[in-house]
Amino acid sequence: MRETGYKGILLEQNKEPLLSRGIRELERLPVQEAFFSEERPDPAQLNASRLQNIAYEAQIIDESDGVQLWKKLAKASRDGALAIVVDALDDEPYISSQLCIALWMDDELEDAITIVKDALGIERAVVEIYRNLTDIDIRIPSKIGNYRVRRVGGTYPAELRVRKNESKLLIIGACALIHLYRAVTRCRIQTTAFVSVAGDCIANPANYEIPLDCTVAQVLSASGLIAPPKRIVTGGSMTGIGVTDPTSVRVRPATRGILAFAEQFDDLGFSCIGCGRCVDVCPQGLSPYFVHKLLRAHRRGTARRAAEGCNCCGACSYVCPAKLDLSHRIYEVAADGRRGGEET
Amino acid sequence: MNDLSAVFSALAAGIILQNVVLARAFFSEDPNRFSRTYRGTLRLGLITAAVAVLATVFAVALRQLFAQALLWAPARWAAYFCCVAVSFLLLRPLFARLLNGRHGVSDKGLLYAAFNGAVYGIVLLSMANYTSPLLAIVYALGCSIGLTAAQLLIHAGSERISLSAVPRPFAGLPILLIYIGILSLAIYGLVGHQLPT
Amino acid sequence: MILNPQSPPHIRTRETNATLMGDTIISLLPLYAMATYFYGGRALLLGLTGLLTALISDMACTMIAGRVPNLRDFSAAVTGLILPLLMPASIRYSIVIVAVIFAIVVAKQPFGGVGENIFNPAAAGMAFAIVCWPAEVFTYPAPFEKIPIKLAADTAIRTATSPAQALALGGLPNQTPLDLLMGNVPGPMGTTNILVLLTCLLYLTVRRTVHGRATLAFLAGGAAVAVLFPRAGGLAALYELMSGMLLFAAIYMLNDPVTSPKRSAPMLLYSAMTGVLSIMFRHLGRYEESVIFALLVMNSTVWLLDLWGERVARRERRKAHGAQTDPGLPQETGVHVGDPEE
Amino acid sequence: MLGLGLPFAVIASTTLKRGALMSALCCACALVGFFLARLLGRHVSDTLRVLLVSLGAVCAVGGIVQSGVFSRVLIDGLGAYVPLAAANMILVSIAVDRQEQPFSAALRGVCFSCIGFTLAMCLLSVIRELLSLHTIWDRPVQFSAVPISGAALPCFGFILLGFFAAFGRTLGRAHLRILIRRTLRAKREEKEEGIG
Repeated sequence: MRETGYKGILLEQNKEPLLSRGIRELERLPVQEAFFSEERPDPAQLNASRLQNIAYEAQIIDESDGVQLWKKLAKASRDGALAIVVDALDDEPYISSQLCIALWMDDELEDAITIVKDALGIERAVVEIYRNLTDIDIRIPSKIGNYRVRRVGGTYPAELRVRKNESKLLIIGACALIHLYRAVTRCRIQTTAFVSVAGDCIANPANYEIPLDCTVAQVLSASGLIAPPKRIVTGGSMTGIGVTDPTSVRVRPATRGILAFAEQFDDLGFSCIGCGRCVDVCPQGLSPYFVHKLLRAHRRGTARRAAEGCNCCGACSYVCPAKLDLSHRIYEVAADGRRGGEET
Repeated sequence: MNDLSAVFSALAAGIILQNVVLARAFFSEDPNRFSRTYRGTLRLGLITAAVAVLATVFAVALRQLFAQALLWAPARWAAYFCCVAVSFLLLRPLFARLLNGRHGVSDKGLLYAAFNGAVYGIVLLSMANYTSPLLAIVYALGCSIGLTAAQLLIHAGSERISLSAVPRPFAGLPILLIYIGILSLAIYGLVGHQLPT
Repeated sequence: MILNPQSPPHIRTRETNATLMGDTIISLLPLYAMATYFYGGRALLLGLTGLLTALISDMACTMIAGRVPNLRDFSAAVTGLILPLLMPASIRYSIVIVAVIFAIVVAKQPFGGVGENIFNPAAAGMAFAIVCWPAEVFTYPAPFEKIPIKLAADTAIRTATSPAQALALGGLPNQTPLDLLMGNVPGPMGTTNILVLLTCLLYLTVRRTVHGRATLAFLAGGAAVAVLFPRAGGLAALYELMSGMLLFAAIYMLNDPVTSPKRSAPMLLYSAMTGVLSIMFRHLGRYEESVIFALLVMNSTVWLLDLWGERVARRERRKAHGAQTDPGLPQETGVHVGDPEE
Repeated sequence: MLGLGLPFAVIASTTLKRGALMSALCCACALVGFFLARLLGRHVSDTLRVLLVSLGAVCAVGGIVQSGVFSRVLIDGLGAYVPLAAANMILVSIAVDRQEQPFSAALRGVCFSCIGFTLAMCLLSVIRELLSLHTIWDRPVQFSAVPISGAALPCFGFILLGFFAAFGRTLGRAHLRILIRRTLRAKREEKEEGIG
């Protein structure tokens, strides 16, 4: 019997109200356009270095991993990437800005892929979209223009499972591609981010194009609140960062979502009963139960070894019936172990 | 066939009954102090077994030789004890080479583990329960195997206990006693024999 | 507006410990209904006794330990409800009370309370009751015998031989397998209704409170022994599996989340071994029922099984993505939790 | 509360009589072993000393049994546990581990260990006898509850001993806390006086 098979969890996606409309702008937060140059390049004449230059000038940052796009392009042309993978996975609930682009801005996305493909001389390109059983009613096209859409099914987290050898792939987020398209066709600098604004406090949940550097509080009030939020999150619902002061946190190029929930997690005073669900779901085949026990007994050394390989997907905390804060602590220990490993 | 089954039943009785039921397995307040790894515990168990079996062999020989002697009855306990001591001294160099310093087993730990009441008890019981020399030795072997198994279980238990939030008055020895108590209750119920006292 | 800091994930399942335990309690209710149907109101009263004793003693122990009792924690209630179901309906109340107190005060709380106990509390309490009062615990009233609420010294209760007793005596039970399926046989008051038990198992499996495969492995292990060494011809194996508290224990006590291994392979091994031991010592042991003791013995090996599971998983993990792991650590040290270097 | 973890004594002491006998034997062995260890002094190696001390204790037990101080029936009832009371590591460690101390202090230590052990054993065996047989020192006692026959089993002895040890520890800690508080208060008063 395999103990480390890929497991993960099936999550309710909650993407529906966001995906039924396209990307919109908030009236109270108008988009200010800015341009880095007057002369527009001819998309057909681009080569790799010119494209990198444009990406650099337009200050585009890839939202899927927070890396500057020109660096990724440079690396791909240096390594001779075999294929372009357009990241429109959106495997976390609520977050759907990439998917929304793939569904509603498919012409621009297609042109953007063509531009990158021609400029870098890469043969193949594929768009990856995640879907699972809970949102069957979302219609995902089998092709975007000429490019194949690869549907990734199964459980959360999907990203790990589909990316086996990253070194020969050029993975670009869908939002970054749109920004690149705008930069190439209109010399526009990235001044916005595509953000999913959702949660049960939001009056109009949708994917918005939001100017960079506005605060989370501005975004929330502009999109309308129906209840005072108890928890605000920037980023994904599974891996995002909890916001303590919404007036000081600003929208960044890599911000994927702003979520506001009315419900507060109470400490129910439960202790671990060893149900083993965290072990059942861990995609890395770890035993969060074991690590938790070790950590509580202050055996950090052994815990470090037992936690190696944690990627902080949050699945264990999600399923835990005792509502323990597992993933955070385990990731901390695992990161600690990695640092220790590098030093020796 | 009958002899064979007698041998096996002696072995089984030795393994199960005399050890965990009587919790012969823990002979000091802290089994953990002898060895802190499973491999070390296993090795110590094997050493104990070797000493016990060898001592039983000596004891059987002594009994065969002197059973008719006048002073045998009062002196037999001391004689059996000498058997244990002699076999321990004989086997000691071997053990010292086998695990000296490794697995966290100290010289004193070796002494306490391989030469103790448990081994002496095995010899005494196999002498008391079986008149046939072969059966007595097989019984001692069974006892030693059971002892090793029990030591492993208790090591596992104490490790598991050390990872859980035991209330402070119970931490350490008391909770281990309760653990052993419930374990011996379970094995007693499983086997369900009348206890020899 | 300043909010409390939260660490990810920001969504959680609705299920809590209370849901898990609540599911178990819900699935125990039909068993009480059947017991009441067969033996009258005394069955319910016994259950109530167990429940109250468990709650009170658990709360008292928690308070003595200096913690605040958690009212959402139903685990003591589960223990208190399971124990009376394992006993005959004619049992004295004092035995139930002593067994429950033993379960909570000895087997659960000294180890640290909820989630820390090594032995299943209900099994420990039952084991204690069996060892102390084997005659009372193994004397079963005949079904549909209406037992008075308060037992007087001269109350005569029609007793009958349970299938497990018949098997222990070397014969076949004089009930048909259909009787056993319907629960129309003498026995512990909650454990005879095989059909109801199977329905409860289905419910709990669907709610993912128990692993159905563990129960199946248990039954497979037991069946293997029963078929290989039948005590009495033909249908004996079937009777073995359907008699006594075997199935009940396989559902409610084997799957106790606290005291069972966490990974699937150790879990299956644990279940199968418990099955083998419980049938084997029905043959060899003194008591007609040994599943309780087999379970307790196997409970003590759970930590070893868990360590073994971790070791296997770790090896597989390293094989799967060898590049990510750091080479500085020897493989062997992963297992020994009590390493001196700590 | 030293020497609580003595499995043989726990198993054997199911009634008060047996408990008393076991503790008497153990105490005698500990004293004999102690004097023997003192006598041997530094002349022999550690291992040999342990062996010789145990052997001496076994001989002592044999002598006591032969001398007929205790009733034959009781001794036979205890069976193999009688010599085991002499040859176990706890008694040996009580006897041997006080080599460094001066003689009188060491003797006092050994005596206190013996008294503590005897008390614990007697308490344990009284409770077990009362619960299992409803008797104390073989005399029946009126006791309304049901007899718990399991109390005579070794497992119950261990569990009871575990609770004893926990209780003893709690008492000890409470005592310590009171001592500390008293000392602190005394110090504070001293300081205040000094200031005044």
